[in-house]
Order: sequence, then C-alpha cells, then structure tokens
Amino acid sequence: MLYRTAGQFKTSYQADQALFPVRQDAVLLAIILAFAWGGLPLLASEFAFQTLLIPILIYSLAALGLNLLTGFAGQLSLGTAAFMGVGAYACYKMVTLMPWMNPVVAILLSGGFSAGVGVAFGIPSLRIKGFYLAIATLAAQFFLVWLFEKWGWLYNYNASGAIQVPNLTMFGIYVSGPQADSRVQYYVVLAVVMLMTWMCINLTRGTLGRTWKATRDMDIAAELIGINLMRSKLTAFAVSSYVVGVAGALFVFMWRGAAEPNLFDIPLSFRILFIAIIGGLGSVMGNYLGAILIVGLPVVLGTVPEALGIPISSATVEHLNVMIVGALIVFFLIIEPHGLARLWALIREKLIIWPFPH
Amino acid sequence: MLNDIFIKPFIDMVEAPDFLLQVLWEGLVSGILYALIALGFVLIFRSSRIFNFAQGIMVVFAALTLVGLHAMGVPAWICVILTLGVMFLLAVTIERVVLRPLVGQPDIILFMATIGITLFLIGLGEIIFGGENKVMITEELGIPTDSVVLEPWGGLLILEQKDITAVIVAALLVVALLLFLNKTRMGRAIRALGDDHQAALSVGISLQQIWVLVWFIAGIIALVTGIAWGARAGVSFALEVIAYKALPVLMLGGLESITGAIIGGLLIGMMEKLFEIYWGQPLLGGNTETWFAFVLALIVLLFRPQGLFGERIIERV
Amino acid sequence: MTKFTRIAAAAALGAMVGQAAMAEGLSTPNLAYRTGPFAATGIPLMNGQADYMAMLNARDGGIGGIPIDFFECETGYSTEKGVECYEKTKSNAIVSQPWSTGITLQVLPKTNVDQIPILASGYGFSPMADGKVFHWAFNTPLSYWDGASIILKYIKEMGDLSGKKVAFLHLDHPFGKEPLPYLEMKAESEGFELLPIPVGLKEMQNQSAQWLQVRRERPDYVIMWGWGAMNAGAITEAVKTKFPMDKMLGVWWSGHDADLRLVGEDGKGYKSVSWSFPNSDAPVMADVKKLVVDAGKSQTSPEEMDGVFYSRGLVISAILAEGITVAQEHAGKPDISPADLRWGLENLNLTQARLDELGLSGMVPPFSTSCANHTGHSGGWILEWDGAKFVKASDLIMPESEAISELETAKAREYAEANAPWPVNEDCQM
Amino acid sequence: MDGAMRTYRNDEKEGAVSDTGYITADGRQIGGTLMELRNITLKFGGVVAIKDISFDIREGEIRAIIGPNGAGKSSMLNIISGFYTPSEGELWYKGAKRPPMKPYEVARMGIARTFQNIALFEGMSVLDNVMTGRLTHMKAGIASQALWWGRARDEEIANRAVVEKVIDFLEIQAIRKTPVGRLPYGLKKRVELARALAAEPSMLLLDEPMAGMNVEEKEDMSRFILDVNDEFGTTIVLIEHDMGVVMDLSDRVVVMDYGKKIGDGPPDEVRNNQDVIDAYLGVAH
Repeated sequence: MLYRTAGQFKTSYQADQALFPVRQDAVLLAIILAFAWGGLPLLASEFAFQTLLIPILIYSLAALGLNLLTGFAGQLSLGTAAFMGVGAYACYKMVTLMPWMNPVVAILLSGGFSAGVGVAFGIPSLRIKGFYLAIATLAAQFFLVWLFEKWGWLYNYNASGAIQVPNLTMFGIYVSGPQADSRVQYYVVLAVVMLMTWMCINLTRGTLGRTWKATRDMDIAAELIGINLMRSKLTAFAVSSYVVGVAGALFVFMWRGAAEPNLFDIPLSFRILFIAIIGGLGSVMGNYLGAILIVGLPVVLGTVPEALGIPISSATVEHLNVMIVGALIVFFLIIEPHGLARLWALIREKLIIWPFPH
Repeated sequence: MLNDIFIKPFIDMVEAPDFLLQVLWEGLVSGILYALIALGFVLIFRSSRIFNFAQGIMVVFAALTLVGLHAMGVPAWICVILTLGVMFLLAVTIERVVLRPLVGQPDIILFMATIGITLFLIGLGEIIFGGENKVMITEELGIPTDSVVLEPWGGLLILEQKDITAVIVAALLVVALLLFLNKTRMGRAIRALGDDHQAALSVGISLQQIWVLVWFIAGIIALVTGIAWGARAGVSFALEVIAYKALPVLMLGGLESITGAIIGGLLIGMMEKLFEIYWGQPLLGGNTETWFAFVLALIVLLFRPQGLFGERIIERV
Repeated sequence: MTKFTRIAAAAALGAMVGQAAMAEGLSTPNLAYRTGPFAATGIPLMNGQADYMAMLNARDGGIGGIPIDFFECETGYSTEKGVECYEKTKSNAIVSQPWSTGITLQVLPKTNVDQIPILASGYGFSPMADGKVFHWAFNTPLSYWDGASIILKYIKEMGDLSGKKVAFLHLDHPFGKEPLPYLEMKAESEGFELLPIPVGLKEMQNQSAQWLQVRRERPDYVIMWGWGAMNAGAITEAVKTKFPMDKMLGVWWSGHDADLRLVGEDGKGYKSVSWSFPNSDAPVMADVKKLVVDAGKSQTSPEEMDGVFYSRGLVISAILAEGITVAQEHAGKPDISPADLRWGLENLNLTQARLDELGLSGMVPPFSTSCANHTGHSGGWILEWDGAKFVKASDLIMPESEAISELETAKAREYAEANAPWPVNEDCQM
Repeated sequence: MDGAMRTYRNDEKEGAVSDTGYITADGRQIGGTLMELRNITLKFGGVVAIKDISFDIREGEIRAIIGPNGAGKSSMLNIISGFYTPSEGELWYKGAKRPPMKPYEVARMGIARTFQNIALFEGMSVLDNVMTGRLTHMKAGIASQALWWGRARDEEIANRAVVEKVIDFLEIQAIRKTPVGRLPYGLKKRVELARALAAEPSMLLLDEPMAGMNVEEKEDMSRFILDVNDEFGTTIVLIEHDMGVVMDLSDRVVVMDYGKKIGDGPPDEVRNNQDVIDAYLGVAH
C-alpha cells in the first residue's frame, strides 16, 4: 500500500517529466537525504567516516561518471582510474600554483582537465568498437599512470613522487589536508556528489541522454536518424571524464590526503567498473547501491571474524575477502545481470501493485 | 632533438649489432609469452564470445599448483599431470558454475564474470599456496638452465637455454594446437563454433563439452606459459600483470585469429623492447614498456579498425 | 612446512592474536602484508615481529607487567588498504607501524592530529629524522639516506668514485625514489655519474629492458633499491647478463636470503647494507625458539629464522619494546599513552651493554635517539652473499652525518612549509 | 486502394529535371522533382551492387522500389539516406547536387527512414524512442541541459507536444512508457514509423515496412502510410516485397534486378513490362 501510485495523475508534460513522478520516490529520497545530512554525521564514528561514508560517496560518483560512458553511451572503458588521476593532479597543481583558490572551486574545475584528456582518448572510439575500444582505453590507463610518474612538474618534483594534499580552508574552516575534520570533509563531499548527481540525472533524461542511449543501443540507426556519432561519443567521454575527474580530485583531497601514481592504476579502474556493473549499467541510483556493496562489504567482512571471536589471521581474512568479492560478482551477475538497480526496480514494481497482484 | 629521435637510435643499432640482436632476442622471448597468453584468449573468445580476463590468473594458478605439488614431494612429471588434472577440474567448474547460468548474457556481463573468477582465484591461490615468491622447478622438469654465449661480430650474445626451450615448446604447442583444430572432429567443432553454433552442434558434440574442452586447452596453454615465465622470473602473483600485455596483442592480431595472436605477440614483444632501449630510456626516462604496446595497437587500429589480420567489415542495416 | 600445518599454524597464531585482542594490553597494531607481490619479503619480517612480542608475553608476561596486544592488519602493501588499517586500528593504539613508505607518507600528516607515534624502522621518509618537524614519526635506526651514504662509503674504500658511473636500479615507487635527493647531491660533490634506472611495479619480474640498459651503459656499480619480487628479478637478470656480482650493492630490503637462494652460487659476491644481522646464538633467539616456535605459536620455519629478514623483524619489535620500557619508566606506570611512547622512542639509549642485556648481541648496532634525532643513525654493516647465506663483509660503517642532517633539515622544512600549518616541536632544544 | 487509376504524366526523358508535376487519379497534385539520382553505381570491392541507375522522386508522391532478393533495393535506400556513398553518379536533392555527406547530415536535411530489421533503441521506452526522432530539432546547450533550465526545459516540453501528436496519430498512446524491448513485432514497426515521423521529414524512406506482418497489420500499416502522405504531404519512398501492397499504395514504381533498373513507371505499366515479369518468374538472363 505504501507504494500505491493510483490517484497520482499528471496534467501536463512538465509534471510528467518531473524528477519523481511517483510521490513515494520523492518521500523516500527526502528521508535518505535528511539522514545523510543530519542523522549519519551524528551517529558515525571517525572510522565510519573514513572507511565507509566518504569513500562510498566518492566511489559512487566515480562509478556514475563511468556509467555515463559505459552504461548510457555504451562505450566500455577500463581507464577510469587514470582519469581520476588527471582530476587529482590537476587539482593539486591548481591549489599549489594558486593557493588563494577556493578548494571546492578547484575540485570542480579540475574535472575540466580530465574532460579534455578524456576527449583526446575518446577519439579512437569513433573507429574502434566493443572490446577493442576497451583495450584502447587501457592505453590511456597505462600511459597516464606512466606520465604521473615521469612528469615531475605534476607533483612539484617531490622526492617521493607522491602528492601531499595541503591544508586548505574555506570560510576559515579546514576542508582538506591533515588538519581537516572528517565531518567537514564528509559534508563537502556530500554536497559536491549531490550536485553532480542532480546534473547527471538531468543530462541523462534529456536530449543528451537520449542521444547517448541511442548511440549505445544501435549506433548505425542512431546515425541514420540524425545523431552525429562523433559528437555523441565525444560528449559522453567529456562529461564522463569530467565527473570522474571531480571524483578523482575528491578522492585525493577529501579522503586520501596523499597519492602516488600507482594509486590510479588498473585495480582502481576495475573496482569502479565493478561498482557500476553490480549497481546496474544505465542507472544512476545503481552506482550508490554498488558502492555500498563493493566498498562496504570488505570493511564489514573484515570486522566479522573478530566480532564473532573466530580465530583467523588478518591475511587470511584479506584473502577470503578477495575470494568473496570475486564470488559475489559472479553471483550477482547470475541472479541479476542488470544490477542492483534493476533488483530495486523489480521490488518497487511489486510494491506498487502490492497487496493486489493484478 | 630530431637527431636523437630519427638518427641516433639507428646509428646505435648499427654500431653494436650484437646488442641489437640481444634486444631483439629478449623481445622475441617476451613476445612468445605474450602470444601464448593471447592464444588462450583467442581460443575462448572464438568458441564462446567470452573475453576471458582470467587467462592471466590461470597462468599463475597453474604454475603455483605445479610448484606447490612439487613442494609436497611429488615427482616433477607427476606434478605436471596432476596440474593438468587441476586445470581440467577448473574448466569443468567454471563451465558449470559460471558459464552455464550466464549463457546468452551480453558480452560485458561475461567479461565481468571472468574478472570475478580472477579475484576468486587470486584469493584462493593465496590461501592455498601463500603469497611469497616461489622458484619454478626448472631443472626438475629437465629444462636446461645454462646459457649459450655467442660472439657475433666479435660482440656478445647471451641466449639462455631455458628461453630457447620456451621458444621451442611454444612453437610445438602452437603446431599441435593448429593440428588439433584443423584435423580432429573436436577441433573443427571448436572452429565452427566461432561462425555458427548450429553447424558446430550438428557434429554431435554438446556446447557444454566444447566449452569445457576449450577452457581446458586454455588451461594447458596457461601451464606452459607459467612454466616458461616462471623459469625466467619465479612464480608469484605479480605474474598476473603480464597477462595485460596480451591485450594489445589481441587488438593487433584480432580477437579471433590464431595467426594474429602469434604474429602480434612476437611483433609487440620485439617492438616494445626496441622502443624502450633505443627511444624510451634515452629520451623518455624509461619504463615505456607499460604503455608502448597499447599505444602502438591503438595507432594501428585507428588506421585499420579490423586489426592487422581481420577482414574488413561491411556494415549493413 | 606443508600447507596444512601452515594453515593450522596460522589459525593458532590467529587464536592467540584474537585472544590478545580481547585481553587487556598495550595495543600495538602492525600494518602487515602477507599478501600481494611483496608478500615474499613481508612474511619473514612480520613473523619476526610477531614472534618477539609473543616471546615477551610468554616469558615476562608482556612489558612492565602488562601484556602486549600485538596484532596485524593486512594491507597487501596497498596504500589504500594501509590507510584503512591505520584508521581501523588507531582508536586505542599506542603506536602505528605502517610498513610501507607509501602508507607512511599518507599517515604522516594524520599523526600530528591523532597524536600517535609512527614507528617506521628502516623505511619511510628520510627527513623524519628531524624530530623537531616530525614530532610523531620515527625511522630508527637508519634512514635510506644513511643507507645510501654507507654504500657510497664502502664503494669509495675500493677506489675513487669520481669519473665512475653508478647505476641506481630502483622500484618506481616512493620507496625506491627516497634516496634520490641524497645520491644526486653526492653525484655532484663526488663527481660520479648517477644513472637512475626505474623498475615499474609491473616490470618487477621482467627486468630485461633495465638490464639491457645496464649492459649498454656499462656502469661500474649497480646500487639497488628493490623490494618484493623485484629483488629476485634483478638478481637473476644480473646473473644472466654476467654483471659482476661484487659490483652490485643493495639496500637492506634487497638483502633477502630467499631471493639470493634462487641463484645460489651465481649470486656470490652480491652485497647489501644492513642494520641488522641474524645471530642464531643470541639468547633472544633461544627464548623465541623455546617459548614461541616450539610451542607452535609461530608461522615461521627454521630456515626462515636463520635469515636476515626474520631477525630484522625481531629487532624492530625489540626497538618498539625498548621504547615501551623507557616510556613506562618515565611515566611511572605500565599502562602508557601514545604520548608516553613518543617520549620513550625519543629517549632510546640502546648501548652495547643494553643490547647484550636484552639478548640481542650482534643483531643490531647500538644507537640512541633524542627529540631532535628520531633516527639514531646507528650505522650498518655490509653483508655479502657467500653462495648459501649472508655474511658480514665489513665492520660497522657510519653514515656521513653532517651532509645528511643538513639535507634532512632542509627537506623537513620544505615539507612543513608545503603542509602548513604544520606544528613544529619548539620545546626541543637539541 | 486505387493507385492503379492514377494518371501518369511524367516526361520519359531520363536525367531531365522537370518542374511540371502530375495529378493522380484521386486528384492529388504531385509536385516537381524532390530528388533525382543520376547514373548511380555502387561497388563493394569488386562486387557491383548497383549499376548505373537513374530515377527521380517527386514531391508528395509515394515511390516504390521493388525487385527480387539481392536486387540492390536496400543499397539504393542506403545511398539515399547517406549510409553508402555511391562509387559513381550524382544525387540531386531539392534542386542542388548533394555532396557526399554523413548519414546524420542527410537526416538533418529532412530525410527520415525506417529499417528492414527493426532498429529501435531497445533500452529505451516508446516515448524516448520517438523523442529521439526530434533530436535534430533540439539545440539546447549542455549547461542548460545539466541544470534543466531555460532552453533545454522549454524544448523538452515543446517537442514532447509534437511527439504526443505523432503518438496519437499512430495510435500508440497506451504503450507510451513501455520499454520497446517488450513490444510485439507489429507494434515495434509502428514505433519505428513514429520515430521517423517525429522528425517531420520532407522525405520518408520505408525499408520493407510490412515485412513479417499479418494481413491485418499490413492493412493498418498501409492506412498509416497513406494517411501520412495525405495529411502531411510527406514524400515516401518504400521498398516492399508484397507486390499487391506496392501496386495499391504507390504512385510510381522502380523495378530493380541484379543491380540494374529494368522498369520505371506507374504500377500498371510496370506490371505489364516483360523484363519485370521475367525477373519475377526467374527467367535466366
């Protein structure tokens, strides 16, 4: 009965195109947001902020960026982490060259650099398709990580080759660097992620989203009905890389505090791909569900043996963790290849007609 | 600058031809291993349209099993047979547990599933065998470990006997594989599967059997690769990253061409070594081997989207 | 040891650790890595560390009457996991042992806020020696710059350095790049040509390109900053390309018995600098064997116990234990706080007499720390592979402190400026 | 349907651009030349798919291309829609020679099409599929779209109104929000037509619009095609196998066989052409 949609009629196209045509969705989201802004920060410990809340939000955003490209525009990419790296290094250069810059502005601008690099590496997509393109994105992955290592200017010639996030303030409060409070960082991340998500939803439900989806579903037909495939693919690379770049800047500035080049290597790319796929390709919400599972699960699993008093070494826990994540990926792909988002959609459909199945 | 790019490297090559040969030999040996891994990919892709990311970890798993069994006191050659058994069991398990329920899903889903398999095998391997570096049982398997020192043009060329063995074994393996694919009923069924499921099934072999067989062959290739590479640098999970190198090989050679995999592998192995030694190290600070193969493949594909050995595709609506 | 007994042993150790975690005690987490590409070098170290603490618990009931809650959090040498482990274990920890230069660099700024000392024995960021800037970080007893200095000194004993070509084969990772500033400085002052050859994380096992470069460049010496699978890769390639082994010298992390055993006789003459040395006859080894290994509480093997890395792990725990002892005396209570431990680690005075008393004779050179000197600069030995094991090939060599401490101060200041506002220890007058 | 009774007054001279129209039997005025194909040849490697074909398409008419399998009909349609570039020959559109261009540019010149094997966007709803037909009319910038503000929002509402009209016209209101993947074949064909119509094209290419349909569905589709032609004056070029339907619907017919044109004219004339009869009866050449 909770999800009854009967009696909610639309009287204009505008109302029908609203973000949440079903009232209950809006209510549910309002509850979640209220919890995210008000409830969680009160309840969560430092450990929860650092290992769950902040990373889940950032990983969700990165997965969302990847999902725009792979799930919406149909271009499989294995180079997400490298584009996060571009965002992170761009942000680092900006705040060290221009220390007066507002950190949030710097983070939002840094996505622009990764968008540019994304377009450059997106050009092959005009001629290469499918797995060939996926391998081609690995060229970006490996080349960029190599560049992060070799181009001293990027990390201000630090001896260690790593970048250290400086202490940055906004309105007199530390938002990044070791002095920043986790809670403050959480709020900054939450605000940026919400803003980006809202814009991504708008893009995917409008003209651009339809262009991308048409390109994904049948590129030849798309071109024949008037879609410029080059523009469609390159905007997908640009917007996706922008979002991924912002996620990368958040990743380093709001969470990790420092980064070395190999942080942006292929395991991170795969991790984000897992999130996008387990969450559901072509879905916005799925990225959040996927991130909760992929980021949250190992943390939870890591505390289980200790909580239960099971005698098992931390290395074995780690190995079991890797095995369980691997098995879970296969498991979820088998039970619902379209991801957690589809699973939720099915549950929701059931709820709408519940308790009368017809 | 132009001199450093276009002239000096070639002068260096001519001035020290023995060193050039050494570079090419090293490239060739790496190339053989890339080609072997790529071959595993191609076989599986042709028969089931699965882009098997797990090929790399299968190499590690096979090598670890071999070494691990030997450490328990099993004689070397029995270890090989037992390892083959393990690889067969692995093929059966993968087919039963992963592939069968996922039949007909989009390519990307199957691809992800193989990444899932990879993670699972990494975890399992570390629990069973431990994460430390191990020594390949090279001598126990009868592989010579000396090196052949030649002196062409009064220079120095060092060829390791185990590398020579690897090259010969790889060549034999490829020949055997080609014979199998072309001359036997099973082999023809596998080849036909790439083109037409119905035709393949009409031979009277079930799809499941073919998949198990193909994954098992990929397992055999993995074992050979594991022995050859392990003999060079020890057996550990770091081996898995070498499997990435097979991917540009596939781009160049095409996902479905066996010849493409072999020629592409050798080509990439030698090109990346040449580039690293004559251009990468002097001009770019080295370590270009991590990306050179990918960028090379990318550039080739921009001009020939079908790869070096693929046929041009005429698009239809 | 077969895999089954190993799993059983792991379970047993886990049981002990698990019980210890519930028991009262001084929480001393170790961010260990027994997995991943660096596991091979990590495992003996972690075993040595764990076994020493287990021995203290078994023999003395801990330190100062309070048991040591020594437990591991697995990082796999991944910086990301390491930071997660740091956050997870820091709540009532009195120390953090990050075990990777990458992790150290990341948790370093956090320790100022969390006020937990980092013990990074023989690794981490060399300028951490400057205790005025790096309040909470300790890299006893030798820093990487010290190590590089000792190697250069040793080479100089064999002949003048000027005009020579020295290849620096290093892991392309914060750890491998650490000694570069010092080596570059020395190359200028001594007049030798420094040729850095990076080995990417993906190329550790396949260094043919790097060794082709060595062959082409014909350096007089190869200094190696390798770790994990890179060591074995480099040494096998060196043997293959017939590089003279006695011209190849590694940092202490490149002197792992198991890596050299791969090449056996062919590796004869290979050298590595070290601030620790296995001494099977040391009393402490007997205690460990009797109370921990024979009691089935260890994951180690007899072969590993005789190795350089196991004993180094043991020494690191001994340094930590000594820090705790000093802190307990100073605080006047056994249940010390992280700040107390910091005081303890700043006031280590491990004289030869004290080392003998601890049963560590010959396993580590004597050294002492102060609030300004967080390293101790103990000096180190050059070890040489004799075909079957490492033997001492030199007396204790001291690093050239002056040049290093200048560089340390400069780089520490640079770091503090880049991370402003960075608290500096004004109280420290030394 | 009485197409056979339409009178035919085109001058027979090939290649001539004529502005004089003709009046069909049911009284519709057919305009001047909209498109003219001159000596079109198409080769794939060594294979000649189309050989030296010329014909014209006039404003407001229903022009059919027929021929046995492999005659090159679809290739001809693909040339018109820009998917293939002819190896030789010229293509004149609205009085100007059309340079080689990308398919999407052709679409933007007002040429829309449907496909032989349905080419809908399976991952989208019916509404979104039809909305893609309007993409050539939407110009809002990316920032406006991201913020769902200003031009993007206005366009979305205005174009939705156009699309709803098409949806009403083709009577697919009930399935508006259904993912097209779930629709039966006949409805998919109709959605595809809706998508093409939503573009408000001046020329509509239909590639076997009735293939695989039952009699009832064919009747519906025929009615829609005639209605489109009638109500919007859209020029229609169609390929169809069902001779009965073709003869009933079209004003003029081009007959192809083995890449060559063997007949061109009103249905009645073509029906009695000896070459056409031979081709369809399979007489050897």
